[in-house]
Amino acid sequence: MKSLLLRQIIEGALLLSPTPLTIAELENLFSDSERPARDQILATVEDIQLDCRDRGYELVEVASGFRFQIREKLASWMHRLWEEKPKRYSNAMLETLALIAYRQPLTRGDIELVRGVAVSSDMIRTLLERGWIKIVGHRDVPGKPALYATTKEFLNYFNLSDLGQLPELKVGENMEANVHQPTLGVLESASSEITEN
Amino acid sequence: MKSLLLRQIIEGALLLSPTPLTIAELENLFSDSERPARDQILATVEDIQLDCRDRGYELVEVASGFRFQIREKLASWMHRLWEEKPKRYSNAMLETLALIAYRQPLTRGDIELVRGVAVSSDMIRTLLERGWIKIVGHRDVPGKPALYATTKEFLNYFNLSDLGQLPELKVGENMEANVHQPTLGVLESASSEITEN
Amino acid sequence: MPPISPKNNQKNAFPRQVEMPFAVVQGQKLSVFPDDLYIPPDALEVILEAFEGPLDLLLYLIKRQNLDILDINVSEITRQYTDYISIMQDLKFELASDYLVMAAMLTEIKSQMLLPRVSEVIEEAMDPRAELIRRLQEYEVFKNAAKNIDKLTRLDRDIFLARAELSGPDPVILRPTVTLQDIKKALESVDERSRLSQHHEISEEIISTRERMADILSRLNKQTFVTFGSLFDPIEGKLGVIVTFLAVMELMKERLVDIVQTDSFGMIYVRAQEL
Repeated sequence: MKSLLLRQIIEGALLLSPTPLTIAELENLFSDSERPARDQILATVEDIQLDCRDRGYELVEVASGFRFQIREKLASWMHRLWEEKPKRYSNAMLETLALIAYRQPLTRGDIELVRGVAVSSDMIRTLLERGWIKIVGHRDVPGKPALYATTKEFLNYFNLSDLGQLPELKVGENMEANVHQPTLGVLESASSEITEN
Repeated sequence: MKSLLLRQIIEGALLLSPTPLTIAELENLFSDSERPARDQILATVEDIQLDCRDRGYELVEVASGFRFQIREKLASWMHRLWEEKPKRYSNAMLETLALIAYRQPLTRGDIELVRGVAVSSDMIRTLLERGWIKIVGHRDVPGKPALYATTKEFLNYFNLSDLGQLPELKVGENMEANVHQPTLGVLESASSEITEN
Repeated sequence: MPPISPKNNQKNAFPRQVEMPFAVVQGQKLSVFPDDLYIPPDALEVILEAFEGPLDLLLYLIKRQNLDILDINVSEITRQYTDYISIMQDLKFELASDYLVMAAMLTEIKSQMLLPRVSEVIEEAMDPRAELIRRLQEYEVFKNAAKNIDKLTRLDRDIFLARAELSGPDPVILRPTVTLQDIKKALESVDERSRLSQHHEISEEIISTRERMADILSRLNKQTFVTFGSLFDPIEGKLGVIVTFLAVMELMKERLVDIVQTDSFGMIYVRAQEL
């Protein structure tokens, strides 16, 4: 296959697909007889990325593959198209999400223990419905509470390709100098607990 | 405004909008102080068209404005994207469709208010593409947000002759019987709310 | 019903058994509290709504005084905290049980601090504040993490998907099938959800005690007594224990359970009340 056609097909598919596409999915666009080598597809993707340098859009890799997106610096103009202000999420929801993201997998009880307040089932349901979290199992204690973890959609939404790209956990400015050993212990074990999706 | 930024904004808007954009709509992307002359916008659109010559997509003018579309010659590869997997719609998508069906016409903001989570442009686009919803006007408030309603195709797909045939909603125990009345109210007042495009 | 009586606490606040500066402001050690606790009552609801919970409220109280989390004066913070709580209750503002749980915990720590110490040297591990400090620090870490997540580049706010449609005749695309029932169910679930979220967060969380009351009732019957202790599940930790305790007290107040103890320090039994 000519490299120009190959490039056009990949460009077209990435603009048409509502979800990011993996290299494997790009391979599947081609019949067995015409399918290019994986390296060639990768090289083409890189080519397209370079070509977008000066464009209003870019080709980026997020958790579930490659997607075209509009550059962040253009956001204020794009909002004029969308008229309404983007939805804000409550602190309660963000705190719950942060705990699930950094401490996954964990139960609702675990979240309540750290936040010191009950976590409404409504909030968990909203996060589940949004596709940001999923149940990955149940803890083997009485009641068998569900264990929650974040999804690839969560990473996609926040423009991340993996959990390692989450901002580092930091203690507050006032406390930086005198963090206690036990706290650090907790933080370290937290990161080792995170498993890839 | 620098011509590169101008170009990026127009490119971004055309790739973001679920519907084609007219030159007037492109003008509206800019604040009064930065708005370029109409000629300049037209020249930029032509520039973008030229630049896409070798791309998998092109910028074309259709009845309701300009839009990016994937080249027709690539159709056979693009079809493979859908071949295997008729993916399920997410709950978020079904809820958005349900709200438009029962509470039409309403804006994206209305939907977000009730659902409590953001409605992505992509969700609206998918419903528009499927031909199930359309823009019936704009609410006469700042920003003039689009009002969405269901189409004849929606009724056809579900084998309905009119919206009155939608299944009746079960009213929750504690839910006041206000589910139906306001819905009908909205439908009746709809016409007065709509300002013509 | 709350396990503490804030008004009384306030009267004998400042036992001053340990003279310890609770704040260093611009190099000056302060051991007397600035008298700026007054908050107009109508602002309270707003303020309480701004907090994500008792830990958040505590953090605010500590930060407002420029205090170091590691060196909090428990009696002072307890006094301020219970002041807030008691004003809320005076205003008949429904408080989440979580806030009462924290008040109980603070009072417990405070009383432990008042106990005579065996040794002059207070070992770090023996400090009754240690657990509270650990929790405050841990909570603050995630409060910050939540802020950072909010700042991440986000779809449909900072970036947008770039999409284009296919030109030409409509391809034969296998699209998801949808039934009318799917749509009906979707809207019902939205209605249900928006109805639930109409209560604001705090009154919603009262449910946790009420939920626990219901759980306990469902485990009891009129015929047999169960031991008071069996109602508690140690796995739930301190918070769970206190919520269960509050739930039993509430059940007693509402005359839904009988509690029997035959001799002092003997076993306590609970059963559902005959109607």
